[in-house]
Amino acid sequence: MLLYILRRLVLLVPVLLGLTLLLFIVARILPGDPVGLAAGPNATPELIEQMRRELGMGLPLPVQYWNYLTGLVSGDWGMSIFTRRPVFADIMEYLPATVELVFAALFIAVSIGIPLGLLTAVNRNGVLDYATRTAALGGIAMPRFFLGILLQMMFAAWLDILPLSGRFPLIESPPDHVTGLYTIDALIAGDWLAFRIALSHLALPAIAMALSPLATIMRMMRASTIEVLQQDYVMTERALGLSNRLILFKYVLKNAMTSTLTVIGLYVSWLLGGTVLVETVFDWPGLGLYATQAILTQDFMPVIGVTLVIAVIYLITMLAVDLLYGVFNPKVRHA
Amino acid sequence: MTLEIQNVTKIFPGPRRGFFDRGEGFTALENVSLSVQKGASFGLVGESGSGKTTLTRCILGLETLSAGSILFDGADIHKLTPLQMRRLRSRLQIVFQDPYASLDPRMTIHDIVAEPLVIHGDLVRLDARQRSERVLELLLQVGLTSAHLFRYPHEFSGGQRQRIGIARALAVRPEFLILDEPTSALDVSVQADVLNLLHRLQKELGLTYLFISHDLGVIRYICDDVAVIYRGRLIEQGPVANIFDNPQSDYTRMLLDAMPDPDPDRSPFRKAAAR
Amino acid sequence: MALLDIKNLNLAMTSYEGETHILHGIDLTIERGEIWGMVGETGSGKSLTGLSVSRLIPSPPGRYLAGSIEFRGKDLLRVTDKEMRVLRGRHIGMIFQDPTTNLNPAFRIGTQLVDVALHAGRADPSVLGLAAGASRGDLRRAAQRVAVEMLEKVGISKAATRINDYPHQFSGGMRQRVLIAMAMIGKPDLLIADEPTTALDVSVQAQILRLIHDLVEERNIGVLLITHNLGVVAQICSHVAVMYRGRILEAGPVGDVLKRPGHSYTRALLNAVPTAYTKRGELKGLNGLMPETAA
Amino acid sequence: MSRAEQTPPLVVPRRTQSARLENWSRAFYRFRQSWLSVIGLGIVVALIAAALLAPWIVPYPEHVVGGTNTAAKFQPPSASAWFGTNALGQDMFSLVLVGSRVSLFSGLAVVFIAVAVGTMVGAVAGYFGGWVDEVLMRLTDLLLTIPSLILAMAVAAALGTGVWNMIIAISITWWPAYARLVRGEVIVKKEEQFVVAAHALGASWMRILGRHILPNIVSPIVVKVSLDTGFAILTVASLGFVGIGVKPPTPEWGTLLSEARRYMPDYWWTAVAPGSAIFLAVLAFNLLGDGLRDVLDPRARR
Repeated sequence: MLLYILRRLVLLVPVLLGLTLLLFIVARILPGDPVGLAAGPNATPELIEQMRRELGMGLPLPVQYWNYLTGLVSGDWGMSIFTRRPVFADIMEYLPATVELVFAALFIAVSIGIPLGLLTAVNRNGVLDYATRTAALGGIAMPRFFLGILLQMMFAAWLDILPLSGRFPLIESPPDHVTGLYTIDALIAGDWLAFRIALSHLALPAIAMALSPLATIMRMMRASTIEVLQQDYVMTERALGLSNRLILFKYVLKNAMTSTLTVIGLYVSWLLGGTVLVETVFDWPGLGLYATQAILTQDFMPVIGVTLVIAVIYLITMLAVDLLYGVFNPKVRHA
Repeated sequence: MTLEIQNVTKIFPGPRRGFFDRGEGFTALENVSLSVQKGASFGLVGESGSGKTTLTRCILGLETLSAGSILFDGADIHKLTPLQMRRLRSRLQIVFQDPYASLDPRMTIHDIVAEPLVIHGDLVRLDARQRSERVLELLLQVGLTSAHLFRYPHEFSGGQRQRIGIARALAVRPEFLILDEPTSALDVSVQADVLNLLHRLQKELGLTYLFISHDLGVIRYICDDVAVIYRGRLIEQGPVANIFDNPQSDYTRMLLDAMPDPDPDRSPFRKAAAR
Repeated sequence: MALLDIKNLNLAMTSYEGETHILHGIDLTIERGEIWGMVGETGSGKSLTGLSVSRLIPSPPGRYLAGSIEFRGKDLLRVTDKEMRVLRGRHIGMIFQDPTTNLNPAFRIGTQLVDVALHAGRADPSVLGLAAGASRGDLRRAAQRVAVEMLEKVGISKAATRINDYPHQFSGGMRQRVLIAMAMIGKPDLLIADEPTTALDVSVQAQILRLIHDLVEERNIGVLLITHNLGVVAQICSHVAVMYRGRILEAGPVGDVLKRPGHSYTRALLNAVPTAYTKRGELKGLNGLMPETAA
Repeated sequence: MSRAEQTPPLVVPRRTQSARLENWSRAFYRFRQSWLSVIGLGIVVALIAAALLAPWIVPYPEHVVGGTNTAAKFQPPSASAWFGTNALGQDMFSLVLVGSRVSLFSGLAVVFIAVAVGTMVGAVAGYFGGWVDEVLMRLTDLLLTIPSLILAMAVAAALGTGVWNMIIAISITWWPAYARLVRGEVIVKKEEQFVVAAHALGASWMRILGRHILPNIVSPIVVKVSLDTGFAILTVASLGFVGIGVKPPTPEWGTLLSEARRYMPDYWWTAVAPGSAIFLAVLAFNLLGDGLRDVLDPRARR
C-alpha cells in the first residue's frame, strides 16, 4: 500500500515536468508585453530593457526554462511584476484562504448531495424526486458568479444577516496561525467568536461554489444507486430476506459510491478553477483573486505558479480518489 | 489440405509494472498443431479459458503468434501482404457466438449482408443492383425472406440473427468457415434448426468448417474430426467416433461423463433420487 | 399439506405495449424430497414462476390476475411484506444463474453469508443452534461459526480463511458454491434454483449438480429447478414440468415424462437435443410444430 | 454460381424508409415524454431565433453600439424598458438581446472546434493504441490537470480581446475532454463483436472507424455537445465577467453582469437581466442534453 503510494508520487514527477514545460512554452510563446505593461506608459525603452534583463528574459529559452526549473525546486518561483514580491511568498499567503473555501464547498456538496441522491433513487418518481431533480437542473445551470451576487443581495443587503464580502473584518484580529484556515484555527484556539466570524464570512462564497457540484453529485449518486439497485446481487440479497435498510445503506451504498467518487475528484479541479470567479465576487483574498489580477496585467510568473499549485492539489486529490476507490471496490485494491 | 496450424504458441504479456517491468505473461496457447482437410468439419472442443477463442483470433490474423505458424492453402497467413490478407479474408469467413453483438445495430440487414461484397468489391465486381440480388439470394438460402431485407438487427430473434450472420459469412463465397460457438446462445430447438442449416449448406456449397464449441453433443452431431483443447494445449485429436467412443485422456473422459444426457436412466444420481 | 402448492397462477406484466398475460394458470405441487425440474425455452415464463414463489416480481409492472401460491398452507400472494421477508432466506432459499453477478463485489463473502445467517437466526435461533432469546452477540458469533461450516459443506477448502476473501478472488464454480451456501445457510424448506449451472462449464456443472443433489438428500427439502437443459433435468430431477408460453404442457415423474412423453412439444424438445446416438440430419427443430398460441 | 441459375429471377423489394422512420418517431416520442426536455428545446430554439433576429427586433439599436441616454439612467423595469436601464441610461433589454449573439455564437463555436479536434485525436488514439495513444493521451492528461478556466483566461488575456481569441482560448482547454470520451468509447467499441466481424471480413481501418465505430458512438458525443454548449456559454460569460473577452461597446452577458456589480443592490435589475439570461441559456441546453440522453443513451434510460 505504502509502496503503491510512493510509486504513484514518483510518477507525478514527469507529469509535473511536462506541466511546467507546457506552461512555460505557453507563457513565452503567447504575444503580450508584460514588462511594458508593468513599467507603465511613461517608461523609457532603456528602463524596459533593464527590467527585462533583471527578470532574465533576454536569455535563450532553454536556459530560461532551466533557470526556472532550478528556481522552482529551491522555492524561487520568480517575481510578480505586479505585486513586486516573490511569487512563492504570495502563493503561500493566499493558498490557505482558497483551500478553506474549496473544501468548505466540497464538504457542503458531498454531505448534502450523497444522501439526497440515495434518497431520491429509492423514492424514484416520487414528489421529492421530481422536485430535487428539477432543482438540480437549475443548480447546475446557475453561474457561480451570478449566484454569488444573488446571495449577496439576499443575505447581506436585504436581510443583513451575513457579511457582504471579505474573509475576516480588518478591525478584528484573526485567530493564531496554525493551518491558515481561519475556521480550523479558531477551533484549535477555542475562540468561538472568531469561529463564528470566520464561518459567517465563509458561508456565502462556499454556498455559491457548492451548488453546482452538489446538484451534479446528487444526480450522479441517484443514477448510480438506481443502477446498483438493478444489479443481480441486490436481487439475491432481497431473495434471501435481507431488510431493505440493510441492503440500501450497506450493500448498495458502497457500490454506488464508486462512480460518484470519480465525479467528486473531478470537482476539486473545477472548484479550484472557479475560485477566480467566486473570489472576485466576494473579495476573498485567495489564489483566484491573485491569479485574476495577474492575468489581467499579463504577469505570467504568478499565473504559472498558481496553475502549478492547483495542478498539484488536483493530482494529489486524484491519487486520494484512487486510493479511496480501492476501499469501495476491492477488485482494484492495490497490493 | 486447407488449414494447417503448426506448433502455435501464444503468450500474452503480463501487466505493466512501472516503465520497463512487466508481470509474468499468460500462455494462452502452447504448441498447438492441427490440420483441417478440405470439405471436412473439424470440431474444436474446450471449456472456458481453454484458448479456443485465442486460436480463432490467431487464425483470423487478429493476434500475432509467439511461435509457430498458421498455413492456409500452404501460405503462412502471418507473412502475407495486406492485399494478400484481404484476398485470404474473402476465402475464410467466420460466424460468431453472440448473435446479439456481432451485427452492427445501426445497419439494415441488407447493408450487413452486403458489406463483404462492398469490401471485396474488387473481387466480386457487382453493381448495387446485383449486390442487392445477391443479398436476397443469400437470405433465402439461410431461410429468411425478402421482407427482412431492410429491417434492423434488433427486430430479429437470436436464431434469425445467427442466420443473418451466416448469410454475411457466405456472401463472398468463401471456402472455409470458422464457426465460433454459433449455437451456444440459442434455445435447443433453434439450435437444431441452425445446425441442420449449417449441415445443408456444407453439402450444397462444399464448405470446410472449423467448428468451435463446448458442447460435445453438438460437435458429435456436426463434425468428422475433433480436437480437445484444455488450458492452451491439445489433449487429443482424431475422428469423432474414435474420440467419443474410446477417449484416451482422462480429461476427455471426464468431459464425456459430465455431459448431461436427457435419458434419465443414464443419470449418476438416478437411483438415489427416484425413491 | 404440500410444501408448495401453486394453483391456477395467472400473471400479467405491463410494458410499453400495454399489459400482457404471461402465465396462464400454472398448477404445481412440490413435496419435501422432490426435485422438480421446470423446463422451457426462452420466454416460456419459467423464471417468472420461480420469482413469483419468492414474490420478487415488483408490482407494477407485475399483476396477479388469479391463483394462489401456498407455502406450507399459507398463501404467499397474501402475506405481508414483513412475513414474506422472514420466509425468504429462512424458509425459501434462492440461487440464480450467473455466479459472477449475484455476489456483491464490494463485500467479503463472509459478510454476505453472515448477514443472511443473522437474518435467518433472528427469525429462528435454532438455525444457528441457539435457543430462543439468544443475545445479539451470541447470534453474531454463531452466525460466523455457521458461515464457516456452511462454506466447508459446499466444498470450499480452508473455509475459515477464505471467508475473508472477496468474490473476485473465487472462480465461477466456487462462486456458485458460495451462493448455494448463502441460499442454504438459513436451513430452508424449499430451494428455488434458476438456471444454476447455465453459466458454468460442463465439468463444473456436474460438480454443482452433485452438490445440490447431496444437500437436498441430506436435508430432505423440496427443490424447484428452473432450466432449459433437458440433460440437467434428466440427471438430477425427480419430477419435471414442461413449460411453453406461460402454460405447463405436461408434468410428472422424470421417468414418465422424458421416457414416454405425452405431449408433442416434449417429444420435439427431446428430438432437438443432439446426443451420442443422433445421426447427422436427424435433429428436428420446432418449425411448424407448435401452433402460435395467442398471447 | 450454379444455385443462382436454378432459382427464378430475384425480385429485390424497394428499400423502404419505414424502419428508419419508425426509429425516429419512437425516439421523438421518448423525447416528448419528458416535458422538461421539450421546454429546453423550446428555449434553445427561441434563443437562437432571438440571436439571429436581434438586429431587426432590438428596441434601442443606438444603445448597443455605445449610445447613451444619461437622463434616463437607472430606470427600473417598465413598459418602455422591460429590463430597466443601466448607469448610462442604456436599455438593458436591448443589451441583453444583442448580447445573446456573442454568447451563443462563441458557445457553439467552442464546442464545434472542441468536438472536431477531440474526436479526431480520440479516435486515432483509441483505434491505434500503442505509442500514438501514449503520446496523445499524456498530452490530454496534462491539459486536463490545468484548471481550464484559468488556462482559458490566461490564453485569452495574452491573445488580447476579440471574440475569436476568446473562442480559441476556450477551445484549447475543451478538446481534451472530447478526446478522452471518444478514445474510451472507441476502445470499447473496438472489442465489440460486430467490429471484430468487420475486421474479419477484411474491412480497412478507415471503413471500420468511419462506418462501424464512429456511427455507434455518436450518441454520447451528441449528448455531451448539448450539455457542453450550455457550459461553453457559461465560460464565455465567466471570461467576460472577470474582464477578459469582447471589447466594451459590444454587449456581452458576462461583461454586463460585471459592470452591474458596482450598482448592487439598489439597481438590482442591471444584474438580474444578464445573469438570468446566462442561467436560462445554460439551463435550456442542459434540459435539451438531458432529454437527448434519455433518447440516445440506452444505459441512462430508465
